[in-house]
Amino acid sequence: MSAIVELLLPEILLCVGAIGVLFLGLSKEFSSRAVVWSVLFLAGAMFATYKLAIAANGDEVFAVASLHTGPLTHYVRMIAFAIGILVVLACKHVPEAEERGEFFSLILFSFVGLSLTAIANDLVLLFLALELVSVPTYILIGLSRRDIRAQEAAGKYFFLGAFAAALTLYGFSFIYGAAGTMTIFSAGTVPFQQGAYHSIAEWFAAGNVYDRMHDPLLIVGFMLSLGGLAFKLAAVPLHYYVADVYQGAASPITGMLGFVPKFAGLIAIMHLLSIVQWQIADSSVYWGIWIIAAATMTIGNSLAFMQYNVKRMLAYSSVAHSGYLLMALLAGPGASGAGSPLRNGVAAMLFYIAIYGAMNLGAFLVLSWFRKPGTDDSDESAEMLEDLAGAARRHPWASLALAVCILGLMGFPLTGGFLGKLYIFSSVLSATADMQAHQTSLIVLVVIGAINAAVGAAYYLRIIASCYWREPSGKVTTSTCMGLRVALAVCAIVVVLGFAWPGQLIRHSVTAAKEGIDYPRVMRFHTADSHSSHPAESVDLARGRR
Amino acid sequence: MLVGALIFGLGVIGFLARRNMIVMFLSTEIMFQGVLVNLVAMGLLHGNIQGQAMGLFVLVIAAVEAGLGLAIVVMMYRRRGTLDAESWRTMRG
Amino acid sequence: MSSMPLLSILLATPVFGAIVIFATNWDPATIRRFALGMSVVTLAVAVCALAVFMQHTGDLSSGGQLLTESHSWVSSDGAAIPLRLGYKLGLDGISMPLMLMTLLLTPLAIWASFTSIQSRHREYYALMLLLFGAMLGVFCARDLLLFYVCFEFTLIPLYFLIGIWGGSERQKAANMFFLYTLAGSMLTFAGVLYLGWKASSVVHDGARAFTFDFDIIYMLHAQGGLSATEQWWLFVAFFAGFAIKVPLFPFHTWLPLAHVEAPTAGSVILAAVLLKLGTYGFLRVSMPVFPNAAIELGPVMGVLAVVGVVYGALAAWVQTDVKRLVAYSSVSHLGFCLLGMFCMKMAGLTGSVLYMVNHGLSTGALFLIVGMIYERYHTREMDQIGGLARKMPIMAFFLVFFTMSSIGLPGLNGFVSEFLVLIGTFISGRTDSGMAGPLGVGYAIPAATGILLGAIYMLYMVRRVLFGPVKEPGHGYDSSGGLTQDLTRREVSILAPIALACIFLGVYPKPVIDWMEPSLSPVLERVANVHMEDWHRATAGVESDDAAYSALAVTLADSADRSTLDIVRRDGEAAPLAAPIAIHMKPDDSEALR
Amino acid sequence: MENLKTLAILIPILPLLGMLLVGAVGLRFLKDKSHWLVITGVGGSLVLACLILGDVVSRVSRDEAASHVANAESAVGSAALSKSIPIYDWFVVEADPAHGAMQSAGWLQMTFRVDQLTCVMLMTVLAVSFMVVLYSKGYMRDHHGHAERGYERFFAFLGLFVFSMCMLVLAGNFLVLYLGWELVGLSSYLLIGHYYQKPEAALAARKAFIVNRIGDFGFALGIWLIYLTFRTLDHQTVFDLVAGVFNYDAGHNHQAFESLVHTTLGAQASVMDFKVLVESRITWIALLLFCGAMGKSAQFPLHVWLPDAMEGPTPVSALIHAATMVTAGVYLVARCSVIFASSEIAMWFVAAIGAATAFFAATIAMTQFDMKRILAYSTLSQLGYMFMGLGVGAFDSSVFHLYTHAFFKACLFLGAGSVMHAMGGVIDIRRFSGLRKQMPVTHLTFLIASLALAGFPLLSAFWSKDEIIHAAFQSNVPMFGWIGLVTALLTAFYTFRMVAMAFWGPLRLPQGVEHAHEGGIWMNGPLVFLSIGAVLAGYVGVHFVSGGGFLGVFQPDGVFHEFLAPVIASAKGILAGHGAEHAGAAHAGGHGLMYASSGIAILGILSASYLYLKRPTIPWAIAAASGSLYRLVYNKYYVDEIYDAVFVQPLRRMGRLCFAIDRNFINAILYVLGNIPRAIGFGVRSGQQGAMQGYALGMVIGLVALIWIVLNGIG
Repeated sequence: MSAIVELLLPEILLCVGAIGVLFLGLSKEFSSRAVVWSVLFLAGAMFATYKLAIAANGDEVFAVASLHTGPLTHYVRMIAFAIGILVVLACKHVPEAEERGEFFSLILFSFVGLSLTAIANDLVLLFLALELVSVPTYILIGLSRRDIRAQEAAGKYFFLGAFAAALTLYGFSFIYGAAGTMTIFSAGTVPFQQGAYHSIAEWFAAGNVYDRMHDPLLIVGFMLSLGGLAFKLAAVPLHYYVADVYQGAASPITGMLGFVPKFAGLIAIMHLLSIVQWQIADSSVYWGIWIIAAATMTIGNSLAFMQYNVKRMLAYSSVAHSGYLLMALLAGPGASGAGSPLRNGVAAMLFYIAIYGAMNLGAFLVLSWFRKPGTDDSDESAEMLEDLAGAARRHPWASLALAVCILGLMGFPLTGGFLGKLYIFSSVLSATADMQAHQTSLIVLVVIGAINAAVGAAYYLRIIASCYWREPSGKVTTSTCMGLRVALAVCAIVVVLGFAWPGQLIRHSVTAAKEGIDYPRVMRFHTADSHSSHPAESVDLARGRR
Repeated sequence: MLVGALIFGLGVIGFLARRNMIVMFLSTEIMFQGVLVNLVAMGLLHGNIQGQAMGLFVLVIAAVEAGLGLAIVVMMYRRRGTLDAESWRTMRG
Repeated sequence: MSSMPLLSILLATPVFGAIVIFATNWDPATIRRFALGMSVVTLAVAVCALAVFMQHTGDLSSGGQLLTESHSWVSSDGAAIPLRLGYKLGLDGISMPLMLMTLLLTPLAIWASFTSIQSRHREYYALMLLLFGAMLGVFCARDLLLFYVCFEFTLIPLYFLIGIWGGSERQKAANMFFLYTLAGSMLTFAGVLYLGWKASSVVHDGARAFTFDFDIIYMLHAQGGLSATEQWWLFVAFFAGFAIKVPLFPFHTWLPLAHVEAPTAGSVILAAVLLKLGTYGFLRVSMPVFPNAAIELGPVMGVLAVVGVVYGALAAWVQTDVKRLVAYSSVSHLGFCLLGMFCMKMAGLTGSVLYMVNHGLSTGALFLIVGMIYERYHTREMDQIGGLARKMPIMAFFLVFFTMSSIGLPGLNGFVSEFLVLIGTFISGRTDSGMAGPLGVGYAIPAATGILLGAIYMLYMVRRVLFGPVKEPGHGYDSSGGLTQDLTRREVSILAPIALACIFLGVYPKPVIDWMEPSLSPVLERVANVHMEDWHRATAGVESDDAAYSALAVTLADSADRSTLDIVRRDGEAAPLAAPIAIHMKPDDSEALR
Repeated sequence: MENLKTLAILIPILPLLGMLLVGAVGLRFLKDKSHWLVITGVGGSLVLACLILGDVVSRVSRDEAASHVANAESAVGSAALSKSIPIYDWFVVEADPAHGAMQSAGWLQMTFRVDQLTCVMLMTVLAVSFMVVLYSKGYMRDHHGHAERGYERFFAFLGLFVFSMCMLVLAGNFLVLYLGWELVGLSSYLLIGHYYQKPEAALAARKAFIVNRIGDFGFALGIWLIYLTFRTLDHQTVFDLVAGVFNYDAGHNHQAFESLVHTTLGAQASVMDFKVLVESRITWIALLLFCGAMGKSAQFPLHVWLPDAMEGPTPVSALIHAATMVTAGVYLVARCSVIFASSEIAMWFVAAIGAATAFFAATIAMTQFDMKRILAYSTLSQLGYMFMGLGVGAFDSSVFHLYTHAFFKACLFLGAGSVMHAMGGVIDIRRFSGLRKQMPVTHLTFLIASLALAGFPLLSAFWSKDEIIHAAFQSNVPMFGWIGLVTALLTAFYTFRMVAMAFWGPLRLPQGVEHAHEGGIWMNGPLVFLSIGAVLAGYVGVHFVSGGGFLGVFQPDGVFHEFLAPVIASAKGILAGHGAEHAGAAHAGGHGLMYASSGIAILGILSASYLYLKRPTIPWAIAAASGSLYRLVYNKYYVDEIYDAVFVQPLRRMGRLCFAIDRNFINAILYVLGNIPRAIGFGVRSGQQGAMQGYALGMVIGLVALIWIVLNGIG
């Protein structure tokens, strides 16, 4: 039992924190300190993950059938909690006094969900985690602003979210139908009883790749769950909700919305793809993802091109970015498991999602930084392009931060975004070597990506331009919230750091990605003589307990 | 499996056709039931109980959804006075 | 080569200056002085870099690099193919003259903008210094990725320069400029990545690394890394990015717009340096790395360049706005520059590099003068101003001087480069010396009309502005900002150094050419090798029995040096004995020849 | 050899120094003293030119003495002359990539070359320039004697002009020749546009420069073609190669020639192929070079700029359009006599153009009333003469004619200048007459120069013009000779028409001018000197022989011709080779022609003066009668208008078309490209109606489509 607790320490800490904050919310005078507590708990969780990561130093640990940790999970948790702290800091001023407790606990729960998706080794847990991520967000949107649009956004998000959840679940059920077991991977070797496999990966590895891939159940299940997860990513067929929801919610929440479900969706898709050991090259699933990726990029950019409301514009730009991330996933880990994000799609995706999280959050935080007199007395965060007009004149530093984040989103050199795009494009290019059959389609994808980046530049430019050129309209004021200012500064710095000193982040993303590749290691397991005592002990535990 | 698929389909159509929010919510619940049936069927196929275990979890989640969904529907009703989904069209484009 | 990382300091000073200006909020006067000070400091650093460069010119031969520094910026040597993104700087014969031109023009441009810029000094001078740093970065980058990053980074400062301090419809011009160039360079970005990825297949001192280092990429060709079709596609990708930057004929529409709207200093820098990034890119990347494609597409480029020359000249002739006229003249001049580059002859290449420098000087000065007129009369329309020679004799002298330099009057710099380019194109078709380039007499003659047209539209402008009865728009000259009727001492001391440079380059360009030659010859050699192979393939087709002749050919290959090939080919038909022998050159032979 | 080089370098430098000093210093301090600087500069180089002449003459005579046995084979002395003196490496053209290192051959040096032809030209140019500079000190002052506006600027550009003319003449290779060629064009542009306030002056200056530029365009193409064939631009090597090619089959020992070929073209060039190549291209080279000459010396197609160039101040017209610049074309053809001689077609073409221009210009001159325009057309026709001479192979006599023409034409122009000065800027001969009494010195010098121009016997032009006509008769196209004679008649006629109308007859003055006063000493001095030159210059080309010869005393082909002989020896050889019988310029038995031409001259003079003095009405009657013909001639055959319509307007329309294409065509494409994403956006945006059902429907449709695609696998 102690192993499970050890593995789940960060999550447990966070849940306790969330509940604690909930109670804090009840009493008047304590509620103001809710933010401080939630930041504390998040930091604690980060520290726990760090300790776990050091202990595991890079190899696989299977605590119980449905849980596993490894470099990937550590990477995901670290990123999740870091962004979590930023979000919490930024949301200091959003909720009214009385709802503050619930607000922050929901945020914490959502981040717990996110880290659980990484750990999940079992379809059930995976689905639970996904739900845990999205359910709090429904409420958060409703709480974030008092005006009617927030309610409408929450409603829409809920209904469509539920719909998509049902879809994903339906897909999972089919996968279960095909494989016969819920657990994705297992360390065990001996099949439980004849015919039944320990995990889907084992089932997949058992048969030869071709007929496995063309097993009807698997394909339907795969596509359905892919569809459902695409909703989280806001990929094209399911991107409709994005604009309204992002516009409805308060800016910091939208920042979180832009990152948390997307990251969870991506991890889930990674799990699915690693089941089939990334062998999607010769199956039509490849084309499915290819179409989604291409369509998402193009339509996302085109729609964003049309907007004058900055939030809707950034919403559609997040759609476009999901397209880029999907493209990276399509490239897959690269046959030779290359050591650099330039060759390994998954590593590129992990690196880019981290940088994207910071950029997106930064952009939305700047929006919430500029206040304009809202309908009722309380001021509103800037939304339309005119609100930002001439902002640079009086708040040079804030508009500089906005410019940096926007340039990052655009993928301009000297920002992390450039490196991210560089890695994604080059990993797709190097993937052409692995999948000869799809050489032309991959190159076409890169060209589409390049053109989209250029189109993207057009509307991003409009934001910067309005900041720097238009005459200030006079009514723009800035919020006084300290937390927001710190979070904003951190985001901008992360974006610039992404370019100047990406070494560390790359190393982590590469190791995490490498772990993603070796998923189907049903064959490989930890023999008793593996070096450190601790993991051996946990392995016996896993074997023993079955 | 066929039955599960049928129920799921019914839920989807219900979601699309009806404008009343509560009915829409109900149809999502029906979709969940459809999935549940499918899961149990898959479990039978492989003869292990993991299908049903998953089914139980699904029930729990459906309940959570119900609680939350109704709360949101009530909120929207109180705000807008009608249950019609079409009325919520303020944001578009 | 050099102990002290001169080049990094050279790059760092302007950027540092920009940050300092942006951070502090001094009053405009101090900001101006500081900006000028920083640019002069950069010049000083460059001078000692030049000193070091001069000492080592000896080992410049065959494409050697000077003042190189390289530190790894990102390197994760995890799995099989380590990633090594290098930050490598170096100077050679080609980039040194261009560097010097930039270093001369930018301080002058900053100095010239003292009077023309009235608002938001802080951002203005910060952006100018940033632009300065980025330009220097492009010229001394030895790493393809660094080259590309700086190439892209020059866009932002100029976008803001045009956008904020520009003329009437500046936003449209700035947007068009930015997006047009960005769209082009996005394709180049794909090309860069593909090249970087291919470069990892180059075995360089044992290790194979995913890197963008120029030297390794140059080796790529030697090891036959790129197939002809790959080269062709890559050439097209880079062509997209560079052709838009150099306004090659079909892509040039953004230039007049950008120039008319840009502030004086902005358009000086835009004309003098930014246009050269494109041609420099062609020379540094497209030619050496994809020689097959360069030869194959030579005629196409030739046609585009010639059309550009004639088109630019004609369009310039009908302009009423002086700045737009000069802008179109740069379209025409850069057509020349590209023509020289693609005639694959030493004369042509030297001519085109010299052309870049000369055009920068003369057009830069012309823009400065137009700016000065604009500061006084606030109009650029030729029909509103006339007969200024009487009122502004000194300005008249400088305007005539630089017009003559840009027309290509002998004794001034324009002539030297124009003559070299045209003679290079002229003899490009000849095979007896080295190898035949793709362009021939057919390209030289229409291009030569360019000189003629050049004279026509330039003198048309000079006559309209300087001579004839005196015409001044309504209120006479506005003497705000201490501007006197004719050029103030400051303005004269801005134009004088450029004039001196023009004269020096015109009368005695030898030292500059000495630098260039050793760096250009490897480029030519690489193209020459390719040509040899094509030529064999052509003649090889003629051979009947392959085995017999190849034995004979091998012996011949070792003994013959390049020049006898012609004899063999020409006399081949006449003398019955010498069966049409083709000299079989295996790739390693070209190594021996180098 | 050494002092020759220093002298050669100093000659151009002195006027350049003068110009720079005036430019820098003149504006502030020297105000109206700046002319001294330029005078000293030009004077200094004149002295140096004399020194060089002396040196060259002594060198040639020494060879005669040393090798009087061999026939005129130039020994060490004058051979050294033909070598070009390298000054410094200018820039590189050819470096064979294979060898990497830069062979010196690839470098184009700035070289000078001093030989007989250069000395003659230097003397002419510098002498006339000196006179003009002195004259313009007086001329450029307004009524009450102090300097006009832009006085120092005028002298600075004069200095520049002399410098560029010297560079042109001293050039050792085609590149430096081209340098001088363009600089002369520039200085003429600046000088013509001196009175830049007047719009016509600015237009004329621009026209001059552009027409010159057209000529230079042809000239440049010629140079590149030369480089393409010979891979060197050095005069001497090119001439030796051409001579070698055309004498090759003449059985000479051609070791020297082959070694030369190998040195220039590299060891591997096969001589046979080179010969074929040169023969095919020589005509093209000659024609292109001649195109440059036409541009500069204003021959038929490109002559339009010369009459308009009269807008410039008169000393400028005198200097540039009489003596020096226009003769550059003649000098070029004379210098490259070898190239021209070796292609029949080119020779014929040169002669034809020369003759046509001579006749055509003479007819126009007859109908003009502006004194300077008449002189301009007379220059045109005299130049036509010179080119006709060159065309028929009489190189030395045409240079001789150039030499003599410089003196009397400059004198005529300066005379016209002083008349203009006196008449307060009026130059139309219909508005004044009878200045004989008021301006005796001007009248006298003007009369002498006109007599020389008309070809009055014993005066300088008579000898040179006669030699050309004689050579024309000898050449295989006698028709040139007849044209020459007729033009001589016309020349005599219009010259004295002008003199009669301006100087003789009753005294009439234009309004606002009380009396015509003579120019100061500064103006009359040069006039007198030039008129003396006009008389005596001829005798250089004649040697006295007792018995026989014209008037029993004179024999053509004098000292001047021997002096030039070595320069054009090879050309003469080739011509002889081609079977053209006219070897020498003139020889015994040509006296009949001399008598005939002097008769014609006198006839022309008498008829003009008679018509215009006694019966001024008759010319008007003839003019009225000839009606349309007169109008055609009077309007200069509408050449300007034709050019404008044929060249200028279409180009401008094309320019506008290009700009139009630029503005809307290409920008339109960009606009469309830019808006594609917007279009897609519109399409998709329709799906965003905000209702949940709509979204859900969209999602379901999307998903179903996706699964359907994946299932039946389009991959």
